[in-house]
Amino acid sequence: MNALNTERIRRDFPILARTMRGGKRLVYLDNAATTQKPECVIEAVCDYYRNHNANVHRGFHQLSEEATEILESARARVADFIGAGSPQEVVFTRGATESINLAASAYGAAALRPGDQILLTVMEHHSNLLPWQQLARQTGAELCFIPGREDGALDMDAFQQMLSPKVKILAMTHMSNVLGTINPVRQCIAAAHSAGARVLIDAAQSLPHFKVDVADLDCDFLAFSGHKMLGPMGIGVLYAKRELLDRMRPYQTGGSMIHRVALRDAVWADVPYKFEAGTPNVAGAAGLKAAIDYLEAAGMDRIFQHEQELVRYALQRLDALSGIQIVGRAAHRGAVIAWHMKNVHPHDMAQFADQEGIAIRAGHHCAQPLVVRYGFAALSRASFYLYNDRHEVDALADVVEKTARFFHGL
Amino acid sequence: MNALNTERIRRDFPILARTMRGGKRLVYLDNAATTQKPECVIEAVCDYYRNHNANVHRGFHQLSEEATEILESARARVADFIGAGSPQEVVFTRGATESINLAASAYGAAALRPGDQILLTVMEHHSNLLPWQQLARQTGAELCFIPGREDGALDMDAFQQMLSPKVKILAMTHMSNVLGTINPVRQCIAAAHSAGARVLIDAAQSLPHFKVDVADLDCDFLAFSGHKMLGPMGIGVLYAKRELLDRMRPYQTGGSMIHRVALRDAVWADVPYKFEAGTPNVAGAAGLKAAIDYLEAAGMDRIFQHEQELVRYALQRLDALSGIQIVGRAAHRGAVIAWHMKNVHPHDMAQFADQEGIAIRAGHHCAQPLVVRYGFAALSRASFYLYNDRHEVDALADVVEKTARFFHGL
Amino acid sequence: MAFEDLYREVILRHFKKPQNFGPVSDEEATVEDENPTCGDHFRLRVELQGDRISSIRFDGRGCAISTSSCSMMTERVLGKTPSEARAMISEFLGMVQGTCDPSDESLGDLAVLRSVRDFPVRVKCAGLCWQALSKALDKLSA
Amino acid sequence: MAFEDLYREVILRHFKKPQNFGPVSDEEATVEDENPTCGDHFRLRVELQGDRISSIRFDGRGCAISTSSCSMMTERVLGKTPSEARAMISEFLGMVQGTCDPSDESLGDLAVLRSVRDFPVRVKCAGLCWQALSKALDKLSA
Ligand SMILES: Cc1ncc(COP(=O)(O)O)c(C=O)c1O
Ligand SMILES: Cc1ncc(COP(=O)(O)O)c(C=O)c1O
Repeated sequence: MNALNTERIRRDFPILARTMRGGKRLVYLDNAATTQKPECVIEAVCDYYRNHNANVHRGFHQLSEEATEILESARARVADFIGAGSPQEVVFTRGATESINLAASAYGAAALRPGDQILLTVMEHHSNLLPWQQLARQTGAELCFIPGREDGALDMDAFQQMLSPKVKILAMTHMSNVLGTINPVRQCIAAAHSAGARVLIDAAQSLPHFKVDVADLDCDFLAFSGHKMLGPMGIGVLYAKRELLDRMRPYQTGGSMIHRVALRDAVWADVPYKFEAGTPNVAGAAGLKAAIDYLEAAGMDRIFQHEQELVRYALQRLDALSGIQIVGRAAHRGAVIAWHMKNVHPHDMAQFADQEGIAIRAGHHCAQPLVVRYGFAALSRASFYLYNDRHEVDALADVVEKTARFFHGL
Repeated sequence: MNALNTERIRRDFPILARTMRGGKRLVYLDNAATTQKPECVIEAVCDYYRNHNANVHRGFHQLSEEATEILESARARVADFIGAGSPQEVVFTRGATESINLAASAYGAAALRPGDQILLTVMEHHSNLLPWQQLARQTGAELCFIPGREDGALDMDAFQQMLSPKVKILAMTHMSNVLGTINPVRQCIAAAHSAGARVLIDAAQSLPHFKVDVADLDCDFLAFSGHKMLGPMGIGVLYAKRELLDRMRPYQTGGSMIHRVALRDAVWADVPYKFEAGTPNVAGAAGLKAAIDYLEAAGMDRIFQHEQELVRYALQRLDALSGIQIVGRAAHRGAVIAWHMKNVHPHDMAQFADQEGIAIRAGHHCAQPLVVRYGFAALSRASFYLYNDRHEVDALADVVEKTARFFHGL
Repeated sequence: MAFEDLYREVILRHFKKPQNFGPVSDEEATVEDENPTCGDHFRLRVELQGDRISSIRFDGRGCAISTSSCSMMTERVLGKTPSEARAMISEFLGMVQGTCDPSDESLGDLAVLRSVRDFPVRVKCAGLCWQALSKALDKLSA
Repeated sequence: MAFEDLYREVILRHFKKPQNFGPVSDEEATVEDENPTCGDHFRLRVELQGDRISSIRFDGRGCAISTSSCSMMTERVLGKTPSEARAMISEFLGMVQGTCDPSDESLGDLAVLRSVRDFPVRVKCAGLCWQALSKALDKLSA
């Protein structure tokens, strides 16, 4: 497998040519928050609005036909990309957060009884935590949390212990957006299934970075966001097994998701439309399709390989700095690194980085319980993608060192 | 007030230059479904992705600052455009459908007791009907429907009769997407308030076409979609009075809408963020702001005037055809016309129009109970906007006549 | 031109004067179905005698495409066995969806609906009654 | 350069060695507040004697900006009346939000935080303790 040509890839992303405050070149290392967009994705959105824009379905005119074809071919492309059995298993949402809310509400509410358990991990993003807190409150189910080990890996022994017929839902992240840990979801899913539980995988941080195949994983639900995988904002996906979708009640209601409506009742449309109330974001779907095309052309395996090399190099550079503590040391990990530098608050770290044109993130990263679990209120985080290179890792390490010197020297 | 320069306006919309099947010029008369986008809106979306894209809030780097500024200035622009007291009363959603679902769920669920009444009209879009059906089922409240008169106006006498202290919510469309009727919402709101009810106005079809001011109307909630007012897909708004938003529970939960999170509970953020879980559609907000700028530059009063002239002319041309029945004859109306032509099914009507490059819609227009109420299963519909002109009305009338002749001559 | 094909004389004739068309009450209906894109509504009444479709009648009207498709269908399947009818259903649906290309001989008049495949939204119109027939046969054989 | 202003010596001195800083238990705290963007957490204990702030102490640490702002604030409001302190709060918040421009004399050391206004996200950091003080005064006067 030949390596990714990062130099050529960078040219596809207009924003990477931007000059930041003080004339600095942009070094974008906030990819876990959102990724930049290649020109082909921006162009797909524009082309949709310039040439094909219309409301989908029910329209007999040519533009409506074209818009419908764009939406449905994007759905088929997503299905193919994630290995779904059929496009009907792909529900378009606004993003991972909405996907998880949909699953928790439309599946969870009917599936849980008081005393049942919902199993999560301590490393969940708020978006895969709060909807289950709400659901637990609503149904009387109990929340249980698979603990993390000191190195940031999941405690699989504890997980095995926690499985029981009481567990009805396991909802877990495929990859932590703070620790970088890639969880052994395949194994977890199999174990949860044996215990009789359904499994939702939060793939917001995994699917953009390596091949994820729902048939191989055998997960029941999978949630992710377009904007974290080179796609536009405002589009995301909930994958679910057909048999579950068929059984689930609708989530939001309104136009497009019905078969027949009377004043006092209605018959729902078939899946996936039953879950897509209102005018869909066709431009977003067009952009997501272009993003998938781009990712596959680059090669998911090559992207993962590239990021593995970057993260190894970044860890090596950062580890060489005194006073630094990397939070998250799991062996199987993606290209997200969180750290704490002695005597330097992450806000100040991010501000110093920004001064050099380097975009990193500071705070609890929407995973407050996790950050607290590892003994902090806030951490600094750098996260990489296919367009990042070793020079950028160097720039990061340099600014971390410079900032540390500044504050240590006080 | 000088008239709209339609010719110049048309040049701002790239899609209007498109050639359709058979070499025909596009005549886009499906504006009630979705509107076309001027270049400045497309450009605002592109510019966001090419130059400023980042995740908002919590970000200390320059791109994140810029993206936050773009999102929040769009919010302020919307607040200003609709006359809201503060940007905090503007909640970004995916569209009108989600806005109404949000209000029904986050406000309605706590406000209703068994036996309470929810008042709607017979002319609601499914998106302002089904969420209330769901809510009624969930709370034991009763749905009541203000009837329509033969001419398509609301039966205001019946409305007055229906008001009682039992009515807790009035949810009604400002303008019918089928009949074109513009409802006297100001009067209805005042009457409903006197009876102690809260009022949601579905402004999806009104706000794009004439000035709507929430302070003047004194509505409690107002819902609309960006894509029906020249803006991008995947962005919409729920306006609500601050005191209501403060009291309401969140709708979706996840990242961005919290103040503090622990494993088993959470403290919500202030409004409007409490209602905006997950990564927002910043590009969509940027586009919506550009759309508002464009609309205000054209002049909402001028737009309304222009559409009034078009619809008068269109009614005059269509009325001259034999066998036609216009459904919706209210005196106060917008530029939406639905009709039935004797012996011609609306599907065939739309297909014949499409053959001439004319985009109209056929079906129940997501208002099935309304269409049934007026005695039909399906209707044809043409809907106009600021870029339409009299030539297009002529083209429409010609194809309606031609189609009628074709089927009558059989 | 596909459009002209769509409104060829034979289609229009069936639209204007549908065959085997007449009131089917709620009780008589073997199935009812509707096109959710527009609310068009069909009732179909099918009877078997021995292993043949001995009577078929429909009620409700749609557009030229759905009405003529139904009219032609009733003519075509009358007197056929359920399994022959099923073969016709999949042949017809395959033709309008563009997934197969049956010969004109095997289709008879119905071949005129081939051009529907160029108009994705109309595929539903043309296929509606065939799907209803399929459900009716399921019901009768249950 | 705004950035250099942001990390001027006086700020760093207060960050390194905050004034009126020391443990405040849950029971002692007049208010606690936190910065939801990062989870930074402050506890503030304020006491009045007569109509003067006779004692003020804070606990919890944030970034250089929030810590130094709090440290300077405690120095500044000690011995002042609640209404004097309130005037300072609105003056300071106005300055960092860029809505007013108080003179350097009236601000003293705090004037160094003026450049925060060029960094929107840091406005929250700088203002956190002042908002907490405002709540504390409300509480004490209630
Ligand atoms: C692991 C994880 N899950 C869920 C989300 C939520 O995604 P979004 O904000 O796009 O809905 C994120 C990103 O913010 C994430 O990192
Ligand atoms: C009156 C009315 N309300 C609500 C909607 C729903 O809007 P959206 O599909 O953008 O959510 C529409 C348009 O489809 C409408 O015409």
